[in-house]
Parts: sequence; C-alpha cells; structure tokens
Amino acid sequence: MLYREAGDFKTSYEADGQTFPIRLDRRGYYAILVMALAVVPFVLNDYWVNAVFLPFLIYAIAALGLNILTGYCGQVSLGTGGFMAVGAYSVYKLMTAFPEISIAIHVVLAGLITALVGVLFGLPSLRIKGFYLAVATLAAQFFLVWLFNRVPWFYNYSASGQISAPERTLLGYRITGPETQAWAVYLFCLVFLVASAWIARNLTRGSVGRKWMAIRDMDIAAEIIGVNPLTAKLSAFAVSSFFVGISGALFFAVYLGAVEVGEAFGINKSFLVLFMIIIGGLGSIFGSFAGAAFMVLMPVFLKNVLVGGLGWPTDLAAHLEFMIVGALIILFLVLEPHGLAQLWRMTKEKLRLWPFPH
Amino acid sequence: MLDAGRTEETLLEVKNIEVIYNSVILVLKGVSLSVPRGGITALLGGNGAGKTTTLKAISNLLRSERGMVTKGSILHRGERIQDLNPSDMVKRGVVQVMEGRHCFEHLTVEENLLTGAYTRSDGRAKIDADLEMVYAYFPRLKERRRSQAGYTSGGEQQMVAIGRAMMARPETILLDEPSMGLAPQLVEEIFGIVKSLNENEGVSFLLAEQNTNVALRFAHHGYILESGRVVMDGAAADLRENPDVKEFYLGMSDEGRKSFRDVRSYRRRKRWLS
Amino acid sequence: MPDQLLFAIEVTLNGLMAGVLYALVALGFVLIFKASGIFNYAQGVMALFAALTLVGIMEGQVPFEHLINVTFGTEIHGFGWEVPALLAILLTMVVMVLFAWAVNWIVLRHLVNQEPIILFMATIGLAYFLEGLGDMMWGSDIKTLDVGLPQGINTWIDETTFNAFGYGFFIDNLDLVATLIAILLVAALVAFSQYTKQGRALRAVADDHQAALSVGISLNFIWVLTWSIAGFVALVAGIMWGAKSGVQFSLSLIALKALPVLMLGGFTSIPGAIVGGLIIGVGEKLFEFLIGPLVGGATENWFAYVLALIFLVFRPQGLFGEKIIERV
Amino acid sequence: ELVFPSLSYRTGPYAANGIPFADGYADYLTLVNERDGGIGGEKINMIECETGYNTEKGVECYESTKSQGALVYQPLSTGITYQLIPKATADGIPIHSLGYGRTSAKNGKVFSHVFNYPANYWDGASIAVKHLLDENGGDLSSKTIALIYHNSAYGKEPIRTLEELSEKHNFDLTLLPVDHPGQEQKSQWLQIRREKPDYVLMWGWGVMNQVAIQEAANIRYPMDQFIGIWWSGSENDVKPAGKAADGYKALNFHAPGDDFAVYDALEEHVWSAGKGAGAGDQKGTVLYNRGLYAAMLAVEAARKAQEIHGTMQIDASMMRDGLEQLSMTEAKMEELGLKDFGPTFEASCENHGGSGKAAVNQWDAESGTWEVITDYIQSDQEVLDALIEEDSAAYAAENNIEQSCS
Amino acid sequence: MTGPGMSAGARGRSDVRDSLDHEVTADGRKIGGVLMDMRSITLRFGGVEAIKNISFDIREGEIRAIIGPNGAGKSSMLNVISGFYVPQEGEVWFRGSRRPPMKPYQVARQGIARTFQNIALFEGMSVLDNVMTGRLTQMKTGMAAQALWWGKAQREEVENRARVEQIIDFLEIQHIRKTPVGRLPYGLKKRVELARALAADPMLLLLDEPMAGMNVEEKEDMSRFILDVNDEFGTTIALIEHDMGVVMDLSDRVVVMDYGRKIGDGTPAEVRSNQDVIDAYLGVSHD
Ligand SMILES: Nc1ncnc2c1ncn2[C@@H]1O[C@H](COP(=O)(O)OP(=O)(O)OP(=O)(O)O)[C@@H](O)[C@H]1O
Ligand SMILES: Nc1ncnc2c1ncn2[C@@H]1O[C@H](COP(=O)(O)OP(=O)(O)OP(=O)(O)O)[C@@H](O)[C@H]1O
Ligand SMILES: [Mg+2]
Ligand SMILES: [Mg+2]
Repeated sequence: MLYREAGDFKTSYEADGQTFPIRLDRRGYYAILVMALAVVPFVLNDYWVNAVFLPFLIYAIAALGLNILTGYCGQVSLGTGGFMAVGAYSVYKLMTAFPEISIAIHVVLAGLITALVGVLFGLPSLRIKGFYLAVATLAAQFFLVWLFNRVPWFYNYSASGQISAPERTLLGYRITGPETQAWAVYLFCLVFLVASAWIARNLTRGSVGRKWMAIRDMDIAAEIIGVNPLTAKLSAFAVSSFFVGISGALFFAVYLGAVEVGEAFGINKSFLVLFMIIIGGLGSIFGSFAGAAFMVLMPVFLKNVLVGGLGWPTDLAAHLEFMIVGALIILFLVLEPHGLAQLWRMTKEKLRLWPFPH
Repeated sequence: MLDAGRTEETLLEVKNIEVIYNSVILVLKGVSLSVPRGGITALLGGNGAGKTTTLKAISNLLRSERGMVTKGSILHRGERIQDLNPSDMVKRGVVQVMEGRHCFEHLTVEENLLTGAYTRSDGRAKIDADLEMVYAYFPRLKERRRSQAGYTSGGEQQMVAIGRAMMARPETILLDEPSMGLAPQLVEEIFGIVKSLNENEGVSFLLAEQNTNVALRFAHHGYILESGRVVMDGAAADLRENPDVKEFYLGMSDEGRKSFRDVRSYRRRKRWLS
Repeated sequence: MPDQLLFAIEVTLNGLMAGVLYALVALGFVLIFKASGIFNYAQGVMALFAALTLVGIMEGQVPFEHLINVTFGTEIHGFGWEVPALLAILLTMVVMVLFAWAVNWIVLRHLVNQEPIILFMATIGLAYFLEGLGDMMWGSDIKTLDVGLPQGINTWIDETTFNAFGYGFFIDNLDLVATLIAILLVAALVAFSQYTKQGRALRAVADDHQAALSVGISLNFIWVLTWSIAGFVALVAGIMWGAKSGVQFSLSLIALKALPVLMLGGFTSIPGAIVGGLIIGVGEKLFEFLIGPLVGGATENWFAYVLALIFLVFRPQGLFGEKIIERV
Repeated sequence: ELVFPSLSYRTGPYAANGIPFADGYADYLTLVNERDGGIGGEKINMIECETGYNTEKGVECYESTKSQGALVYQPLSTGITYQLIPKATADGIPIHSLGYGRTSAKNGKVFSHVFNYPANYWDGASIAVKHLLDENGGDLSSKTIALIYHNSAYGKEPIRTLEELSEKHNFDLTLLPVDHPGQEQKSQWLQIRREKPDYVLMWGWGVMNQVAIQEAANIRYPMDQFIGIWWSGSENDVKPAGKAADGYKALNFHAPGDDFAVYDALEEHVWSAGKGAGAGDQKGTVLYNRGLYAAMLAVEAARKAQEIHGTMQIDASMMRDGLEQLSMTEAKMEELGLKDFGPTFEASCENHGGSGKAAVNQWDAESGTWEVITDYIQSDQEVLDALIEEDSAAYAAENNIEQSCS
Repeated sequence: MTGPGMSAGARGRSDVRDSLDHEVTADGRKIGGVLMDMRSITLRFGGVEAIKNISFDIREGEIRAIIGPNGAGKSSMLNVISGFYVPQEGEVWFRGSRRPPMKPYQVARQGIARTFQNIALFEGMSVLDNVMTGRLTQMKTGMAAQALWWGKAQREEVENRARVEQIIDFLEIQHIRKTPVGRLPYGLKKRVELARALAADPMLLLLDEPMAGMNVEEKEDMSRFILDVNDEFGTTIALIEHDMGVVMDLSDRVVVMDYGRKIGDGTPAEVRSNQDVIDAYLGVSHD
C-alpha cells in the first residue's frame, strides 16, 4: 500500500480535530509550507512572481473568501468583483490618506471595510435563495463598479479615473510601486494567504462553520434546530467579504499597481473566482487553492505549450486554450462532480485500497 | 398462502451481481434472485442491507447515483438488460416506485399521476379511466388533486408515488418500502391493492419491505438480505415459520409478541452470521 | 400634452420594445431551467455561436478556415457561394440540434441527478468551449448580419403621432419585428409546455431526475429537445441583436441583460420572461430618463438588477416563478 | 537581434480590432526583415503575445517578453498601458502608446519612458472642435455638441478638454455616458433625437461603436454631423450598419487605404512570399494601417537609436533615446513609401506627444472606403498644454518624480 | 405500565410550579405538571384547514403520542410547536407562560429539539458534524476567538465533543462517525437524526415518525433508545408514529387526529377502544 490511513487511533478529541489527521499528509503540507516560505523566495524571478505566483496567491485568497460564502454557507455570489473593488479602493484611499501607516494594516482595514459592505449586500440573502440570490448579487457587482467609476472622490479626482498605487514599504522593503523586489511581494502575499487559510480552517471546523454548513445543506432544518439564519448568513458574508476585500486590495496595490474599476473588477472577475471554487471544490479549503491554481496556471501553461512549444499562431492557440479549458472543466466534472478536492480525496481512498480494486 | 396466478416462468432474474458505488464502496456482494411472472416476491432485510440498491440495479437507476454493477447479470425475459436506459425498462413494463417518495414537488398531484402515464400511447380516454381507478384506490388524492405535491403530507406523497407507478400500467412493479409512513389501515389497503393487481391484472411484484410481517403475509416468495448478501430464501409461508425470521423480523419470541417496552438489550447478532 | 410627458411616453414605449429584446434572450434560459433545473451559463455564447454559424453559412465561409490554412499551408477563403437567408437559418438549426445532441451525449448524460450548481458549472465549461470553438470555426472579425429584417424608424408611427401630438414617436422597425416574433415564440412555447405531455415531462425532469427516469421519461430525449429549442431561441436572439451590432464576441454578453429579466419574471416561467422583460425595459429606460441626469447617467446596467432585487425581496420566486417549496 | 514584442489581442471582446492592428504590425516588421535584412543589418525578432485585451494577461506577456530583451512595448489597451507605465519606467523599457493611454504622458519631463505621438485624446477632442469651427466659419456659439462616450477612463478622457473648449467657443456640451459593453443605447439616442444637438462626438470602443452608428441611422441623425475618435473609426464600426452609415466621420492620425508605395513592397516581400500575418484579409483597413504605422515608427526609432549610439545592437535604453529624438519628415515618409501617410512631427525630451495632428475621414458606404476630407489639423495647443502640465504635475507629485530633461 | 388517567379537567391551565402533583407510572417514572399546552390551535394553508381548533397538553416527563391517518395534520402540529408554522388562531403555552410569537431558532433555544418526517440531515457533513450541530445552541464562543482557535474556542469544542461522543456511544453509531451522512441507509439516518436532537439536551423532544422504514428489530432498538432517553435524562417526548404496536407500548397518553380535528385523547387503552378512532384510523382493533 502506498498510502496508509489505518484505523482511528486518536486518544484525544484535540488530536482528532486536527487539520491533517494522517501523518504523511501532515508532513507533506509542512514540507510545502517550508518550501513556499524558505525556498521559493530565493529562486523567484519577476516572471514567475508576476505571471504566476502573485495572481495565484491573490486569487486563492479571493477563492477562500468566496468558498466560505458559497461552499460553506451555500450562498452563491456573483458580486466578488465588486467586493474586490471595494477592497482595492479602500486600500487606495487609506494609502493616500495615511501614508505613514503600514501597508499591512491598510490591507487588513480594507478587508474590514469590505466586510461591512458585504454584510450590507448580504441582507437580501435572508429572503432570496439559490440562483435568484446569485443573480441578485450581480446588483452589487454592477452598482459598486458604477459607483467607483462615477464618484471622483474614490479615485482622488485623478484626470484619468484610474487609481495607481503609490510606493509603500514594509520593514524597509518596497511592497508596492514599480520597483519592488520579487521575493518581497511574494512573501507579503503569501503571509496573507497562509493567515487567511488558517483562519478559514479554524472558522470552518468550529461551531461557526457548522452553522454555515447547516444553512447550506438545509436552511429550514437548520433554523428549526436552533441556527439563527440572520447571523449565520451575515457572518458568512462578512468573513467572505473580508477575505475578498483583502485579495482585492492586494490585487490592486501589490499585483497590478494601477487599475480601472470596470476593467479590473468587472463581472468577469466574479465569474472567474466562482469558477475557481467550483472547479476546486465547494466547501473545501484545499479546493480553493486547487481551483485558483487551475484557473491561473492552466492558461499560462497551455499558452506556453501551444505558442512557445508548438509554435502555433497566438490567436489559434488562444481559441484552443478556451476549448481545452472548457473541455477540461467538463471532463473533471464527468469524472468527479465535486471538484478537484473531491477527486483528490477519491484518489486517496483508492490509493488506500491499492492494489485491490475496492 | 396465495398461489393463484403465479407461474413458474421467470420474469426477472438477477444472477450473482456485485454493485459498487463511487467505484470504491462495495455494497452488493453477489446477490441472486428471481421474480416469477405473476408472483409477489419480497426482499427483506435490515437497514443498509442493499434492498434499494438491488431494485435500482434492476431498473437501471444506479448509474444516476454513480453506482455500477460490476459483476453478474440481470435478465428480463431472458435478455440482458444492464445496458438499457431506465426509460427502456419502463417501456419493457418494469416500473420502480422509489423509496422516499420522490414526487415531482412543483407539479400538482394530478400532474404527478399523469406523468406516470408518460410512456403510454393508448389514448387519453384509457389514461383518464386509470386516473379514476387511482383515485378510487386513494380517495385522499382526489381531494388534494390540485395541490402541489411538495405541500402534501408524507403519506399523501407515498400514495402519489404508488399511484404514479400504477398509471404506467406496468407488467412488473418494483416497490421500495411502500408501507413507509402510511397509516396502518392504509398499509393493509396498499397490500390489498398489490394483491388485487397481482391477481386480477397479473402484475408481478418485487417488493422491498421492512414491514416483514405484512410483506410475508402477502408475498409468495421471500429473500432475506444481510450486508449485501442473500442469507436465506424460501416460500413466504416457510419463512414465516422459521424461528430466526420470527425472532428478528417478526418480533415474536416463543411467548408470542413482545412488548417494545420489554426489550432490554440492543443489537443481538444474527444467528446465521455467527 | 406637455413635452416632458410625451417624451416619457416615447421612452416608455421604447423601453417596452427593449424589454422584448431582453425577453428573447431570457426565454432560452427559462426553457433549459424548466427542463433540467440547469442555469445555463452558456446561453449567451450559444446566441453568438448560432449567429456566427448563420452568417458563416450565408456567406459561404469555410469552417476552421484559418486553422486549415495554417496547418496545411493552403489559401482557402470561402466556398465562394452565398446561401439564401431562409435556407441558412434552416441549416443553422440543424447545427444547433447537433450541438444539443452533443451536449447531451458528452456532458449532461453523465451528470444526471447532480446538484444544480454542478450542472451550472458544466455549462461554464461549455461556454468556454463554445467560445473558443466559435472563434476557431468562423473567425473573430465583426460580421454583418442581414437576413432582410427592416431597421430604422417606423415612419408611419412617426407621422401619425406627429399629426396627433405634434411630436413624432420613434419606434424602431426591428423592435416591432422582434415583438411580433417574441409573441409568436412565447405563445408556441407556452402551449407546448402547458398542454403537451412533453411539456409536463419537462417540468417533472426539472424537479427530480431520478423520479423522472423511474416513470420512463427519457432524459436524453427531453434534453436534446429542450436544448434544441433553446438553440433556436438563441438563434432568434442572435439575429435580432446581431442586426443591431453586427455579429461579434460581445453578442455573448447579452446574457447579462437577460438575467434581471429572468429573476423578475421567475426562472421557470415563459410568460414571466416577457412580462419581466417589459418591466425591466420600461423601468431602466424611465429611470435613465428621469433620474439618470441627476446621478450622471449610465445607470442602466445596475438599475435593472437593483429593480429585480427589490422585487425579489417581496417575491422570492419572481413574478411568475414556481413557488419555492419550503417544508420539513 | 532586435526584440519587438507585440502584445496583440486577436481574441476576446475586441478581437475584431486587435487582429488588423497585429497583422499590420507584424507585416511591416517582416517586410523590414525580408527586404532590408533587418534594421541596420540586425534582424528583428517579433514576439507576439496574446493579451485578449485583458490586463492580467498583459502583465504576463510583459513579464515573459521583457527578459528576452524587449525594446519597446505597444500595450494596446488603456488598462495595460496604465499598469505598465510605472513598471516599464522602472525597468527602463520605453512604451509607445500610439493615440491611446495616458494623455499627459506627452510631457516627457515626467514620463521619461512613455511616448504617445503623434496625437492623443485631448488633441482629438480639440481637432474635432476645430473641424466643426471650420465648417461653421469659425463660430460655434449657440451650437450644441453632444459627447457620447464609453463610461470608462478612456471614454471620459475628452470631457475636460471639451469643457474648456466649450467655454472658449461658447458651445453647449451634453454628456451621454454609455455603460460597458454598450449594446443598448436606446436611452441615449432617444435623448439625442429629442434634444437635436448640432453635432455628436463619440468616444466609443468595441460593440458600442457599431450600435451607436446603427442607432444614429435609426433615428436618422445626419451622419456627417457625427464624428468619432480614431478608435471609433474603423471599417468594423461602420460596416454592420451598411448603407446607413454613409457619411459618418471619424478622426485619424494616419491615412486609410492601400494607395502607398510600401504596399507594393509588402506584396512583393511578404504576402506573395506567404509570410503575411494572420489570414491576410486585413490589408488596407484603417487598423491594419495603424499597426503598420506603429511598426514603422518603432523601426525608425530603432534606426535613430543605432545612429545615436553608434551600435547596431541597441538595448531598451538606447531605444528610448531613439524614440525621443525621432523626427518624421515628409522626405523620410516618402522614402519609406509612405508619402502623406501620417503627420510630420518631431519628438523631444519635453514633447513625447508629437505634433497633435489628425485628419478627418469620412465613410463612403458605396465604395466601402474611408475618404480623407481634411488636411492634418493641428490641435489647440494653447488650451491643451496647460491641461497636460497640470495632470502630469499631479502624477509627478504623487509618485515623487522630479521633472527634468536630461 | 399505563400512563396517568386522563381527565378533561386536569388538562392545561395550571402552571408547572403550582401543580407539583407528580404522578408515578407503573414502571416507576415520574410524570410532572404540564410542560406544553396547546390551546385551540387552528392552522390554515390557503383554503386547506390542516388543524381545526385542537387543544392538548404534554406533561413533563411523559411520552405523548400523536397518531392519525395520513394528512391528518400531525406533522403540522409538530411544526406549530417548533415555531415553523404560525397558527392563525390559538395559543401555545410553554412552562406555564404563553409563548410570544417566535422564530424557530428561538424555540429551539428554549430546549425543544426534534426530528423530521422526511429526514432533514445535513447531507454535506459527516455524522459527527451533524450531531455537533445539535449542540450549536450550547456553544457560545465568539467568532474572533474561533478564528484564532484560542483557548476558549478549543476548550468549548472539546467539551461539546465529549458530550456528543456520549450520545454517539449511546445510540451505537460510533462506527459511522466520520461517514458523510449522504451515504447512510435510511434507518441509520433516522438514528443520526435522533442523535442530533439529543445532542441539544432538550427538555422536550419531538419525534416525527422515528421508526418509519425500520424492521422490527430496529424498531426495538429505537424503542429502547426512546425509553432510555425518557428514563435517564427525564426528557419529555412527543412522538408521531404509525406503528400501533410501538405507540401502544411506549406512550403514556395518545392524541388522535383526523382531518385536522382531534377525535380522541387518553391512555393507549382508552384510545384503542374508542370507536371513532377505530373507524378513522385503526381499521381493525389491534390486539
Ligand atoms: N449513493 C450511494 N453512495 C455510496 N453508498 C451508498 C449509496 N447508496 C447506498 N449506499 C450504501 O449502500 C448500502 C446499501 O444501501 P441500500 O439503500 O441499498 O440499503 P437498504 O437495504 O435499501 O436499506 P434501507 O432499508 O435503510 O432503505 C448502505 O450501506 C449504504 O450506505
Ligand atoms: N405548507 C403547507 N402548505 C399547504 N398545505 C400543507 C402544508 N403543510 C401541510 N399541508 C397540508 O396539511 C395537511 C396535513 O399535513 P401533515 O403533514 O400535517 O399531515 P400528517 O398528519 O403528518 O400526515 P402523514 O402521516 O401522511 O405524514 C395535508 O393535507 C397537507 O397537504
Ligand atoms: Mg432502502
Ligand atoms: Mg407527517
């Protein structure tokens, strides 16, 4: 057997509540964490950071956030782009208004502001459910984008209507602005991601998470056994928007450096993040990572293979890329409807039985 | 007890099938049974024994649950039917009444019944006549005919599910726990209906039931399933006399029926497994 | 009549017309939702694909021209014939039926009995695929679509109203045609879904896949049927919208205009799509006319959604949607 | 080897516009390679990278090409441009945003690495007004002009300029935003029909253009009083409306059509040799010519850089110098087979924006061609300079840039 | 083993505290005063009158059965008790005072837990998590503490987990602790649902057809659990069941409903011999 998980020998409930109950898994994850923190920063170059790692890290935060709302609490939201915009514009206003305060604090504050906005737009979820709610959250998406485009105060009355991140440092290292170092921005975002994942994991394994999941699986029954749907749903909106806001802030300040709201935080962004969590796996933290990785890496990978490797014309390659990504989504679904995370779990279950078929 | 109309011809034959869910969970470990034409065959067994799975394997509904028949074969009138669609099975006259009602929530009671006649093409008049027949069996449904099935009570939904299957005018009905959630009076009635359909119309039944008592009273033949295996089978009358069956499935000990209050220990091991 | 009132009436009328155009797109969504509980994200792309195919056939384009030229070093540019509009529409329909068949065979068949969100996701994959395929097959340039529909101001209405009120109303001929088509389509679809056995089966499937299978409804048949009809509706929407803007990528974005309509009318109601469309159309045009100038305009995108949202708070299943069953 | 990345968008919502530009850009560079063996004997290596008009993909393209020694970027989208301006400046790679991007980048004292000649949006606004002044005998007072614009940073560009000009020339200005993507413009055009402005200017993009022109035709707005910016003036924008678009005007800072000597060279060295880019069906379209023009300016700047630095193997910073000292004279254009193709201009450290000249083209639906109906008109520098000074100063302050000319 | 005699006068009105007239059943259990009193409840859905002016009470510590033909309004009655349906007329008295209009979750927090006729488990969660949701009314740590998994949050989780494990042991579902409930067979699901309700340490437990779909042996087990819960924790139980054997054996008092009306109320023996009940429900008189 390649992979063992024999028996349940936990002697305490703490041990049983562990995130990675299997030692092999646990070691694997620690190894990855150490790699990410201590090895990757030294081998990074601009290309890898800007084309791969930053988008992956930042989208993973957004995906975590949306997964809390959609995957754990069952409220499908298409307002992610709008909420990311709130994060971005908040951090921009904070950065320009209080240049002396640390950027890290600004990012967290931006998350908090987004959480408030999220709660506001979460209110209708008490009445509206399912796909109706999904479409209703588009109201947030369109309204917020319109608002940031409309009210010059948000972009400090700049002539172009764009916002661009001024240079800010943390511990003397540049985090935003044009002349950042690859490893510094990478670590900055990584820390936010790891912290987010840790918080998400804590929340979802405790009573808050169970409330969310209860609401997701059967809201009426949940209410009858004592879950207050108001607080459960709104807290999910708050936490989710908090993460999404942080990712929006990082997306603008660290990754792109300059954005225009309609283009950077349009409806496509909402869909993209939603795709990530469905492909990765709803209600799974690992799934948020897997989905973000898939949606960020797959196109880059395909492009490099098709254009760089096979020398196809870029347009045909781009069309083919769409077709392949679409086909892969369908293929994964047919193989395992519950996302990459579930695919991974099933593979593990099979591995456990290996070499016997069942 | 009732041998009328029963023939020796085998209608459905399940040969040593294995079923796996999600390609990892092995549920049926070699189940064989046969349903004779014109007979009532009962499939008994505890929770999770695999009764529902067996019925779904026959009606080909497993695929939609990510289940697969990996071994063995299922024959209907001597033909292999594993690769057919569920709708083909209905066209062949095999209809399943699913466990847990599965009504079309948003359709009215009457529309639910009419969908049961989906595969029929013998004209509106015949269908209407059958509708009246169902209403005659279940007067309660007639009262509720215009309400959305989702808002009817549990028992009413069970009636809808059974009535819906009757509307298909099938030759064979696979009944999964028909008595569940029905008032005792109605349980008798339902089995009465089963019996009269069987005797008058020659419909064959394969019946998964927890209510062993009633089931064995009406069935001709019984199979007892435990953990995915057939552990015992025989004529219903014989099974009823079997001491193990008596004790574990009929709740009777040598002193007659025990009171539920007097049960003191849970979970005794089945004798034939030890 | 005071000018402002006349203008408001004109705006309202045009809003109604715009609403019909939104409803045309929404209809496709409704059909598929009704028949399978699937929220078909690919509906917009289907409209684009249908329109692209129509133009491609009419102009005698060779499918995958660019791909063929690149791989085989050939220089083909079209068959050099032109197909009359009506025939082309028929051929396009054949393509859409084939598409429906393929979707069922490759995707839906494997996803029977899955949760709605998963089916939704499958349509995302489909949308991606179709987007790539459409471009690959027919190229991404803007194509002119001319199937002979009239366009431009209706002079008769203009003159009549001018004589009556001293102000000629603007009504677009294309919108009139669209209204006519929409009425026919809705009538046909309502009749189909309410009065036929297939229509009932459709709703049954949406409620419970397994139970539908168990009564002998062939999901394959129902799905090929509805996706074909939805393909047809997409084609109609594609023609109408394509006539205004040319056939191009953005056509797939019309789906966004249909969503609030869908929400307001109810995901499962065919008449709802029309009524919702009319309300949204009038609402957003009047809001832009009355309030727009005060807040700087360009409100239409979000207003439709906010309007629908407010509506839903009072009626969570939309105007005509099937009541959401809440029971334990 | 000289590396010229081409951030193209042959897919996505604006593919129809991206394809001809990318083809033109590629074909010209191929021509230089095939006919002249490169620039000063150095072969050009054009790396095409698909952005789909998407900012994030733009970043990926930038990062993946920059390490290969890219000399100059044509980001081709407002978003990518804004986002590359600080990055590329930090990396020392010049950007040429030809008629788009950040207008105040014209001020080379602040934007050392950004070039936006030969004309920018504010020039465009001013030129349109000038053209109208010409048509009205120099007097626009009591006329009304409506601006219908894409409700985005790009679309809002001309507003400030037009406001200044409306004060100066006493015309009324009505603003009509259209939200992205712009498939529904009934409200805006009903308003135009009601208020009957004398002229309508348009800052549109993508599907918005086609719909606007169709709607204008539907309400029978006189097409010759409807003027679009150069991104609203390609064949793509007018063709869907068919005959109804006849007479529509648009600004352009280069010539349309294929009546140039360079086309013969292209035919000989590129197309007939089977080396043309794309499907080869875009020759002579407005946007193809624009791509061609962009490539030509880049090549000339590289030549200039080689000349200045006395080496054939120039790097990005040398390229910057070449761009900054580029001068396009009539003689040079003629020599290149592009007589009268674009305006003459001379770049300098202070002026990265060229002469600010553009001509008015008019669509002839009958022949399916754009006719050039004016000479290159010079924009109102008096008004614009102040605005540019103001905006660039604000940028400099925000980003701690010292204005200087070295 | 019969419950207390049922006299019309004893029903209702009196407060728990002043009616300390404990009665003792044959097997030695204590039955206290009135815990829940339903007074003249009428419930309508559009035109359908599901409950017509019904009054009955549930006394502390007793097992109270509600029986009746399908569609009689039994489940609706439980829904009224748990606050999911709001009756058009009538009052609900709980522990001696009139209950103001309440949301279902507030009712749950008063110590009323229940199971459902159509199993309402959270399919996406494991058995353990499902049972843990039963304790949500008991868990109080704030979100911030949980986010950081600080002492209090962790401690609370472990304490509650310990209680839940007891219940899991009690109901003998240890072996499926980590299984997602979606995969369980029907009967086990019912047991998990019971576990979830028990986890709330309820004062009043409402069971809607807990034994549907079980065979005799399993019913015996279930009966044992119900009796033990009633015995050991003193939990009051209201129970809907169609198996007359179970009802007659377990319950102290029985309410019989038909077409929304109450047609009988009393000890099992009384009910069994009531002619109305026999006609409407039992069909034949059961032994
Ligand atoms: N979709 C599924 N995925 C995984 N396992 C399943 C699935 N459906 C059933 N099982 C498992 O298969 C076994 C047999 O289940 P089945 O439903 O056939 O039992 P049953 O005899 O009908 O029981 P009951 O009387 O409770 O209905 C059970 O252990 C169950 O956990
Ligand atoms: N939400 C609702 N809307 C409309 N009608 C309802 C609703 N809930 C219940 N009913 C109706 O009220 C009546 C009583 O239903 P209820 O579920 O209480 O019956 P029951 O006694 O539990 O029956 P069963 O034993 O079959 O479960 C039924 O006729 C049912 O159709
Ligand atoms: Mg079963
Ligand atoms: Mg009930």
